[in-house]
Amino acid sequence: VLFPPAKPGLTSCRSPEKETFTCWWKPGSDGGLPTTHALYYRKESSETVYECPDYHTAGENSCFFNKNDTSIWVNYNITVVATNALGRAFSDPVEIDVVYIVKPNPPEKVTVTVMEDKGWPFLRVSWEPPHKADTRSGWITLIYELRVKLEEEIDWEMHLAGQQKMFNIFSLRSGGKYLVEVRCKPDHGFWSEWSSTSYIKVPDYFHREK
Amino acid sequence: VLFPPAKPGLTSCRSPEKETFTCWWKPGSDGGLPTTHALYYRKESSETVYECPDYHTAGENSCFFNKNDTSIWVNYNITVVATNALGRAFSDPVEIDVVYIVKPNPPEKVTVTVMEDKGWPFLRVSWEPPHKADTRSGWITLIYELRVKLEEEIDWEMHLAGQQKMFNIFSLRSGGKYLVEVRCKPDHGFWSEWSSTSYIKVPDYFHREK
Amino acid sequence: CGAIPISDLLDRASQRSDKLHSLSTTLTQDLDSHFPPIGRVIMPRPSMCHTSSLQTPNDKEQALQVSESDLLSLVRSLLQAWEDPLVVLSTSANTLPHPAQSIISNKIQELQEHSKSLGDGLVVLSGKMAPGAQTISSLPYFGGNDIGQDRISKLINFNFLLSCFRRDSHKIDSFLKILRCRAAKMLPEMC
Repeated sequence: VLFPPAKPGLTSCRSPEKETFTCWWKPGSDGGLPTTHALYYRKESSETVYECPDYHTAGENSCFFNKNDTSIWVNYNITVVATNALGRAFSDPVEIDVVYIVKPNPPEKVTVTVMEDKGWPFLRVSWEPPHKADTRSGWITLIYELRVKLEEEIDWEMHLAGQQKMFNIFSLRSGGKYLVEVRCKPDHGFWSEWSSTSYIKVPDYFHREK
Repeated sequence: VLFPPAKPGLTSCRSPEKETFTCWWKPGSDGGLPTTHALYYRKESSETVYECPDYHTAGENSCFFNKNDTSIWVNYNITVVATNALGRAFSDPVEIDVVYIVKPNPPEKVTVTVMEDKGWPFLRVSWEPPHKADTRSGWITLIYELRVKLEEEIDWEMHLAGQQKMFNIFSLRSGGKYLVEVRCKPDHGFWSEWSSTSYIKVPDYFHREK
Repeated sequence: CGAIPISDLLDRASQRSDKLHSLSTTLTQDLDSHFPPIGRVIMPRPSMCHTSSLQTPNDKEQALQVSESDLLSLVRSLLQAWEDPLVVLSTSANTLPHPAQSIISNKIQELQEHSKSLGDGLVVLSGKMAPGAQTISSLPYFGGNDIGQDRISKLINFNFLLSCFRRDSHKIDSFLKILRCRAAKMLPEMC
């Protein structure tokens, strides 16, 4: 039995640096017929409807808005339409403000060193913001989070680092091999992916009972 | 042997709040004779030469320009003249625009408290802008920087806090005694001096052995 | 569809204008590294800038008395006055006889992008603020595309044009930051 397509869903829109952004959608069932999808958008206080400028750059079921298509000055009202021989289906419209959908690139130059405090070793982790994020001007605030775990363990230990670009990890296992990753988030936005993993081996130290 | 005075030198001009400003000079040798100094200035696109309006408010070898004497986006061409019985000497002229010589006073009411997040202590540092700088109207936009260090250590950890007036410091040494100082800078000016030091002791928290 | 609040728009505009001015400052420093000493003497005075006829407040008291719409139209007038001269700076940057020529060229490119984006934002902003903000004073640039034949006059004219932009971008930045704090009355921690 053949049907018109089911309603597609706009799953997310993300911008790495407020200069471009991408939206993804999830098709509904295609009703057993060849189904095409198109994304349409309207800008705040304008009735003109535009079609997605680029369905390819960001891969399947996506629409990429480049620098010229991206404005931080107006809201975008976005809808996806699924069409097959028997009819069409509209997604719920999504309204986005590019400034509030930033998902930055991960922090860079993550460095981990073993330090010592009165005989007790601790890890000193430091990193840099993703190079595109101009945090020096004081306008963009990024907050960071670390996760640490022993190689053989499953669960990560999470640490919120606020705006710091360095963090000390105490209470280490003598001789343990640790994995460390860092991620970041603008105050109105989404967590980046985790940075690549940094590995560090804590030397065997003599358990001095206090 | 007596001489005319040596050339004085204008050492610096600074404004704490983009509303008034002060210039200082360093006298040359006085040639063994009583020597007086006078500061003269001319404003861009005007040939009228004025003398320093106030030699006293800012102390020795200084000239203070109050609100009525101070305009911005106008170049002041400033010279100091040393005079004694045998002659005169002119400093090299200095050209300034008050918007580029702003060096605020340090932040005030720096407060540090120990807080706790899921069993981990952290420091909450908060402060106020220097009262002279009018940030409320937007006339001055300040960004802040903190430095933190353990009492026994030499190196400070630097943290850029952007325009916020609060900063959290995580990953503290159990039982550590910390020193905290804050400074500020206008968007296009000079860093202030560091605030007075705030001291805080982090309680011993349980070193969980893994 | 819903609208971006004015306070958000002014925050973003201030961020752009802050960047615009910082860029013009680093460009000035790049240029100063190789500026002929004679240049300082024979460089035209700021009063020769094509925007100097525009009356702007020049202290805090005056600035804080200017209405929102007048502040915004000052900003728009200044920014628009730089559309053509920025093209002149951009084309002449490509052949500037200066060791840091390519860095300067890239930064001028960046300056143009930020300036265009800020211009777009001001169109949206003035549509939302008082109608007075629509008025723009015309400040034509008669300097033409050619900034001189020989090495010294090219450097001097380029530097002069940039010094005018630097001062005007500081005015734009200052007025937008005043507007931003006026709009942020309900968010005291912002200012």
